[in-house]
Amino acid sequence: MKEIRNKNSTIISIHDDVKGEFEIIGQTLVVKLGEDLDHHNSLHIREQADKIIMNKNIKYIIFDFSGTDFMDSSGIGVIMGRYKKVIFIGGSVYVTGVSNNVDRIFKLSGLYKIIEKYNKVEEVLELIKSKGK
Amino acid sequence: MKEIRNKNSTIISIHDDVKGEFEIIGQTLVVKLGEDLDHHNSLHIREQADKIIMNKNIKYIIFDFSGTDFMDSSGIGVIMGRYKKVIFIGGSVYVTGVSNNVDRIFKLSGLYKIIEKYNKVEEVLELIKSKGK
Amino acid sequence: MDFTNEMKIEFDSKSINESFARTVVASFVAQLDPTIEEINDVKTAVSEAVTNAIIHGYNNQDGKVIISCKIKDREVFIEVKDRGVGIEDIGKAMEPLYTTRPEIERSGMGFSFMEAFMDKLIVESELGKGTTVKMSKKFEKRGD
Amino acid sequence: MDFTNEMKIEFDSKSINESFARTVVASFVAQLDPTIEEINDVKTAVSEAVTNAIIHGYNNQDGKVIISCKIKDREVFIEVKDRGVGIEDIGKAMEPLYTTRPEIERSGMGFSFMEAFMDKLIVESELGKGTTVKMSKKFEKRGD
Ligand SMILES: Nc1ncnc2c1ncn2[C@@H]1O[C@H](COP(=O)(O)OP(=O)(O)O)[C@@H](O)[C@H]1O
Ligand SMILES: Nc1ncnc2c1ncn2[C@@H]1O[C@H](COP(=O)(O)OP(=O)(O)O)[C@@H](O)[C@H]1O
Repeated sequence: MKEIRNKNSTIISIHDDVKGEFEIIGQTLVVKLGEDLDHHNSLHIREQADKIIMNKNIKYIIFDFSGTDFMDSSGIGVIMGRYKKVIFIGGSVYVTGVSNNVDRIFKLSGLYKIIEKYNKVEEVLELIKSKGK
Repeated sequence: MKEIRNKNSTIISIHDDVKGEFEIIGQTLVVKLGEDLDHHNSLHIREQADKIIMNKNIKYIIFDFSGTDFMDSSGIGVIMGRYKKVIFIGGSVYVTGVSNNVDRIFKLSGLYKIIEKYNKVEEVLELIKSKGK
Repeated sequence: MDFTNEMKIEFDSKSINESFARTVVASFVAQLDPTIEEINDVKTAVSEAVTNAIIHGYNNQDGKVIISCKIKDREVFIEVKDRGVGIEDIGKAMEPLYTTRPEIERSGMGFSFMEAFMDKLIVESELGKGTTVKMSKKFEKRGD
Repeated sequence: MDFTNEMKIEFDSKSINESFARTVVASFVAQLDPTIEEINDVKTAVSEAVTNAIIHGYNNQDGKVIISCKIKDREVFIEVKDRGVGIEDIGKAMEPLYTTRPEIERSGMGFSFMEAFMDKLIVESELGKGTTVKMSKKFEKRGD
């Protein structure tokens, strides 16, 4: 695990085995997912995300799928699980950069009823900023 | 099999299953190999190349590996076999666009003792032209 | 011509092999020159069945997962088998959103995804003996 | 930690499965995060052994080729097995440039390539029973 601190954000790279990155910007956690989001990869992402959500007082989560080709129902579990953690404090969960393949899975799962889809992480960050005002 | 006739050359695309292309320019046959040159793919290439060598009075052969990632000892067999067909009529065999991986196989096989390596097909075509004069 | 091709693979019940299993099946069915969507359908279905074998069948303990795959013309038949705990009530297990492991965030969508992405799905299971998931899918004819 | 992982695959003796076999082994050993060169070494060795099983072992007839692959820490053990005709004189067969099939343009370099690209090579064979090629290779430690 590596931690890099920038001016406005902290970037945490997880387990070598799992490609992915966590970035904390104020109360927002951006989870940049790796190529595959399956049961194997979801274990590390879940663990790491929950640590950050707890310790850094996270209210908004953006799952960025722009580098992701493959997701199965384990990915749905990861997103639903994090959703449950932030919804009670009035937070929200967003997904960005969703490929066709991942989009089909989201649609089938009904997940779009509780999370919002955007093209880019930046759009969501703007949106969250405007909410704060 | 598809055949496309241009002003100066004929391009023949082989078996759908095997990516590769044959181009005939005068007495030169350019074999543009597919991603893998293994036993499976070599069968079709051999067959097709020999038909062209016979019918079109081919003297020079250029095997272009610029699209090839993988080759095993079956590839050596294909090149040696074609070499034997043109050497008796004073022809030659060239390889171009050889990747590191394919280069190691050529070195190990000792093939560079009988064939020449160039970067680009065009270089070899120039060379052959200058020989003809 | 009646083209057939078969393979069978057995591997350790380890979550790191989930992506390996998908890749193996995907690269076997690649012979049919499928669309990206067809490949993804098969990968998702295999991933669900293999994950189930590892976490439900073997409860993350040691064991072997076996995949058989048969191509017949443009149809693919896939079996994913474990010799794990088995399923008590298959009908219930296959209900959408039903899961026995909500605490590890299973969504209960595994069987639904297999059904959605494949043409046919049959589940056979015996308590204490193990589970076999049989799936098939016919690929589109490719215009040449 | 003693990490191990095992898989075993059986497939039809068909030349279209040569690239499939390479891909399967390559994607299994990918767990060790090997260099491109290491992956290529393994792919070449597997390709040679599988091709030999198909054309020499089974003489291009029906049969099954079996690959077992075991990862132990950073070492890979690969077995390629056929139940074909077997080899009469293994010593001779392993000589560089020796081939019994020059007419189909075999170069006689298969075993030499397996030896060159892997650390260890053992060939076991019995006439009429079949041939097993055992190879192993230790991968470099990757600096993190
Ligand atoms: N291979 C298996 N062995 C034992 N039980 C299984 C197996 N596959 C599925 N099940 C049971 O069926 C239930 C539903 O499976 P599924 O629809 O894939 O959802 P999930 O995996 O999210 O729980 C599981 O929770 C489990 O109880
Ligand atoms: N699996 C096998 N079954 C039977 N004979 C084999 C097998 N593998 C190799 N041989 C024999 O060993 C010889 C040398 O093999 P190899 O070095 O791979 O060269 P090549 O495949 O080019 O002939 C082959 O020509 C064949 O007679």
